[in-house]
Amino acid sequence: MALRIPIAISKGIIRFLTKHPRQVIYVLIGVTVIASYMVNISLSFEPSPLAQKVYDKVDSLKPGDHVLLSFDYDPSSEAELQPMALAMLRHCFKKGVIPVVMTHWISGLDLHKMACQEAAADANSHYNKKIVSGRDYVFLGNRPGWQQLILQMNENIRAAFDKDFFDQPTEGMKALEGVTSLKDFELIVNLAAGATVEMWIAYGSDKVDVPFAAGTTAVSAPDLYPWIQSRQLIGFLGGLRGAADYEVMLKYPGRGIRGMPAQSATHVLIVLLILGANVHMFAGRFFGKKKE
Amino acid sequence: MPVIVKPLTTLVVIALAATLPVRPAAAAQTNPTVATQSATPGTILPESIPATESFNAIDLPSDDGSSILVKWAKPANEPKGISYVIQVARSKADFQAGKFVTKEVFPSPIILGTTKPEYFGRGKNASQTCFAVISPAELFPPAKPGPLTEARLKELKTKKVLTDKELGRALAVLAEIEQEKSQTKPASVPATAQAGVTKSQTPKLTSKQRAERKWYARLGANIKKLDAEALTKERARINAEPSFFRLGVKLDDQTILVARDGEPIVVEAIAKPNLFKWGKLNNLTLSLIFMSAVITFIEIARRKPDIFIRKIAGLEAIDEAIGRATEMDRPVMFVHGGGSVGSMSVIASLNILSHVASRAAEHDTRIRVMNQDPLVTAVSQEAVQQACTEAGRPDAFNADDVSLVASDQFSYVAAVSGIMVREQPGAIFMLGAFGAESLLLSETGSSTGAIQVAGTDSYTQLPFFVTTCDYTLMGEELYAASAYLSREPRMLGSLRGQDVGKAFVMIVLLAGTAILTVAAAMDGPWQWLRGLLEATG
Amino acid sequence: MPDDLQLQPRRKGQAIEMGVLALLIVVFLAVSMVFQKPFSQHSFGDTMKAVGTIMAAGITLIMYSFLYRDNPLFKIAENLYVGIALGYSTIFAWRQALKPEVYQPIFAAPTSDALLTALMHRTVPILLGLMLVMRLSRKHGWLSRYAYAVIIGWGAGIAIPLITHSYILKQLHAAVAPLQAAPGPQAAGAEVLSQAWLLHVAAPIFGAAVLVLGTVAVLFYFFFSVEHKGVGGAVSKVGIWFLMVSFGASFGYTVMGRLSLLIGRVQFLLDEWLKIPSQ
Amino acid sequence: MILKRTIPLLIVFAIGVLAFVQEFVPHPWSGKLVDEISTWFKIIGGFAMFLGTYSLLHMHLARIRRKMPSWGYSVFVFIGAAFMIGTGVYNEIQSSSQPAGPNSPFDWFSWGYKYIQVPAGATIFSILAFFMASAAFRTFRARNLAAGLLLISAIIVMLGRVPISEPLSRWLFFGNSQAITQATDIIMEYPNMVAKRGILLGIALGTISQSIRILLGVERSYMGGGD
Repeated sequence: MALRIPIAISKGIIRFLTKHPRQVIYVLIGVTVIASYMVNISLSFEPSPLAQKVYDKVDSLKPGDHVLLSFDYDPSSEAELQPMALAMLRHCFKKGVIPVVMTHWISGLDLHKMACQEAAADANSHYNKKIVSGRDYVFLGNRPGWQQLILQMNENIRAAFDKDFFDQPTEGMKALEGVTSLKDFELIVNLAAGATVEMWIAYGSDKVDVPFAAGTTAVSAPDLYPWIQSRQLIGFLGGLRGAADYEVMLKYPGRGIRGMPAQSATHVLIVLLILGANVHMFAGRFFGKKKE
Repeated sequence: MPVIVKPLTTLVVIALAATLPVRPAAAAQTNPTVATQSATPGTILPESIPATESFNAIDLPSDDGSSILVKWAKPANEPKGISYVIQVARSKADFQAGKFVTKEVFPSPIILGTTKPEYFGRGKNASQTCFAVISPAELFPPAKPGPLTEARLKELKTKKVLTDKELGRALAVLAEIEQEKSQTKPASVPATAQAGVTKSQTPKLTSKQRAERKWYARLGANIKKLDAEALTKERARINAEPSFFRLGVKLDDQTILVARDGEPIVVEAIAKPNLFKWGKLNNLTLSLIFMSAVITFIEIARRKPDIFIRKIAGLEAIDEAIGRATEMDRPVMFVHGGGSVGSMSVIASLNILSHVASRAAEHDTRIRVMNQDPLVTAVSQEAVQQACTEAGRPDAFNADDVSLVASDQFSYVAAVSGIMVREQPGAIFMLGAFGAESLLLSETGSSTGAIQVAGTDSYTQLPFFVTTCDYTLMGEELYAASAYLSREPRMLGSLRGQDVGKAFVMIVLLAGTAILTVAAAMDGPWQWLRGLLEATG
Repeated sequence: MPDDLQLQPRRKGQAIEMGVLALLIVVFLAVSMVFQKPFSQHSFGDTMKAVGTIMAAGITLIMYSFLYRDNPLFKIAENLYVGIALGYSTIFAWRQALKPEVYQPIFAAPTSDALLTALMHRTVPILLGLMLVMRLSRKHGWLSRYAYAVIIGWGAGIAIPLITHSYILKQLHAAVAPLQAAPGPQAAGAEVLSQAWLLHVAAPIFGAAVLVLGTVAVLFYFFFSVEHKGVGGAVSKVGIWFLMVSFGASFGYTVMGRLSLLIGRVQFLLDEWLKIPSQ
Repeated sequence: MILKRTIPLLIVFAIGVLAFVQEFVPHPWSGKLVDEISTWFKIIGGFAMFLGTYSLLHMHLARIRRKMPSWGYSVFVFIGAAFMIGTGVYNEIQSSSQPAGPNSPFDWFSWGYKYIQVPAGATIFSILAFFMASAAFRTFRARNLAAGLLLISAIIVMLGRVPISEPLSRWLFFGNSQAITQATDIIMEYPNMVAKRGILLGIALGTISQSIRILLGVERSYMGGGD
């Protein structure tokens, strides 16, 4: 029977994995990631409709429009959110839209600065646009206050941030011309590793009626769906897949697309591990105890 | 004339008995009489001119006093290409002198009353009214102060913003910059953008000169801030003055003004800051209801602690786990989550700890408690000691069994896992707030074969507890279990108060959907009903 | 945690471990020298970039030694990380908070008029800030309560209307609608439902009904004033099913997130440390 | 006693009611009040950060002084903190004296962050991927109907959200490449949305209940700082 061989092989693998210490599975997952990353088979995939809505909104903006990007993440979520930050900044520079970048997470400030500077350099080489801080983008950095900082930005953004991260006064800054408060932004985007999306909705976008999109780590993506259905969130990018979707739409490959083969391989492995163990358990229970 | 009662101006918001969420504006009568207008035989027909009586301007309600609401009845028909023209002037005389600003408004659904329920309500007549929101300060903007020049600096001194010394210093720096600009090619790059990096071609500045330049830049920023504040005050002043409006209908180049017996009507209005956002009436009502529910039940719980709370299945699982551990003669292990003594989840897990400790003492089983916060350790030791003495076995308490194992996430996990593997507990309780380490703890726990009962309000970790533990107290069940045990009025009262809130939400969901479905099926005013929940402003 | 964990390994085991560790360190340094060539860079910046990359790779591999067992190297790296993060946030506590809000408005005020307005607005909060720091002293700890009173009082007061606005009213407004005109989902359009379940007309209404009844069932599960027996038991069971499917979704997404972090580190090791030019 | 307990509680109540009422008042004064209080939050927040840093360093210092278990490792906390604070202060002095230019000295502060904090921070949570893989095989069992439902929906979502879902579903579902993705979308926008909305409403009511308890002084534990 052709089926008996694969069943025997899988039973052998399961018994091998059960007997040996867990380090065997660690090696297995490590090898899977390294191998699938180096093989780099290019998989074509459709961007998810919710990521498409974020891209379309940014694409619909005119040069000179302002977008607030709040990068609320730190090194612990760098792998998922830094590619998203780069993709969105590149899209803004390509469209001539002015991104105003800030954060509530002090522990990620240098990461956000690097994202701005790297995207500015890429815009120079890729779209040959000279991007200058203070003229084409503003990096405001951080001020304490969390919700209260957002409430102050609803009234007067220059009172909230009198200086940008490079100690340049925001009064009279060219990039902020025509902007007095959060109400004057066309779009607010929050890249969040924690629970800052709900904070931005309740204290920011719901109060000033500005369209709001989010990019989150995969862990908190499922919590966003009630806000999507109530249209308080126009769309969101979920985890590394969200970054890959955006890079596909922007036609600017980056770490998102680059990680997709490894993401696929590891997901299949985890699913097989779960199924294998559970089928083994049920089979053992179903065929009675004679095997033990 | 449509009369809108001015909102009450009492500063303190009194609890509003009226449950009617939105004050529907009195209907603007669409009077049928045609405006007596010596209509030239042009293409604008009389019935496409709004009724004279319906043209009106009032202070925009629920705003900060910066805009005026101009409204008029939608004429019988609106031929293609027609548009409304609103002429705004600072005084009646300005109209004759031709000193007025015109704002053109094109007919479209967004200018109909239905888009602003907080001003026009949601009745049938809202769709018959057109409106435009005009802010006088936008049409007559105050003059913007120019860049810093010598004249402006002197003027600032006279206004006491600068002292003599500061004026002298500023003029010196200004002279330097002027002189420098004339030296470099006049067609040189304008003032270098404020990039952090100054271009290398500016001449070498001495450190003193550089300090002066920095001071001058700070002075410039400060003056710009003062200018911005002055502009806002000026706009508020302009908005507070009366404005005069005329309404006309425009087709191609022909404009006909709404008039009464030959004389175009002029309507006057003053914008005033209002004291209550009527759109938020439903928000206020709901907030007051929920708050009073919580407070009243806390008071009730103080007097009558045996308020009914349903049996929490998790508590049986806890007792069963302790029983099994006693049979297998293996210790019971209690693993605290993160958070300080004040946090809800720690209070809840401490209450449950005293229950677990007393059960363990009754069954004469050793209990090992793990903490990662010094204060929580101290409180846990008290709880276990008290439980032992109450169970009549004061000697069973051993202080080393309730210890601070480690203080940061990963060393805590490593230490607890080590102890789990060494002491092979019969039952493991993981209660409180957990982060990513929850998976490591429950995985090692299940490898020791112990019964595991977990409870956390960190929703992101619940999936891992559910698949690895035998029983999981989910989210608020953790608080309910601790309230069930401790009968502490604060927890009991807020639990019951929140239940009132949940009951309200459930009723609104079920009854609301049913009523709206029926109303929509019968083509009734379901938008108006649904508007009760509209969150505006 | 590895179950064959020996916190105090026997004498012989320790010797083997030390040997393997030494070997690994030598291999690591050799590979780093070959691929990064830190000393043959022309500018100091590039040299430090190469040294930095080697150090980053070293820290990454040391962190993964936790998979074998909790060992001294891991503890050193973890505590070093805690210290670096602590120093980093201290510097920015000054650069992004106290410097622009306390030092510059007062000590670097360009004019005396500006200094006056700054003092008028900022004296009271600075006093409250100093009172907050008094929490460290046992005797005067109570002074810090005034600062907490302002912060937590205002935060609690403003939270109530805003949460009622965004969490309750807006969510209920979206959830409560006539079944035939309910705002549909964004991605899984109603046509998906009808295609999958061939209920062409009923699909949208059926979907809207599922949304309302499901929300009520989940809320009822967390309802503690009524015994979950009979009808109540059935409703809370339906609530559990919805909760479990949603926890499954969160489980799947969390697995995806953790794996992306691992992929991110492998990306760093392969692309930046070993500079393997993948096709 | 009044100074220590009653007055702070009165302040909490007064400021809380002020914050609540100003939310319903469109008058420009309420905008000014928010602006003013926000400056207070920024200044007090700045001091609070220093307080946090000091207490963490103090804890590690106590651990060293009292030779508690694994005290040796706390020394590295001070080494790391000293390096970053030292380079940070050097940068501050440097940048205030002359503007950052091409010939400005090497920025050790950003170097320390980029090559020590970022790799350590990014790696420490990626360890969980390994534990997830081992738990997937050793622990995640469909013990009961609930856990079974959880695992089935987890498997569908995991397969639906990666590019391999299209070829896989074409192979499994006779050529319909979007089957798994659509199943994932249905799971996310129906049962998942419903449960998360229920939890979200519960959290909202919990926050309102906690807020009113704080305002009326029923909840005082955050005050701390002695009796």
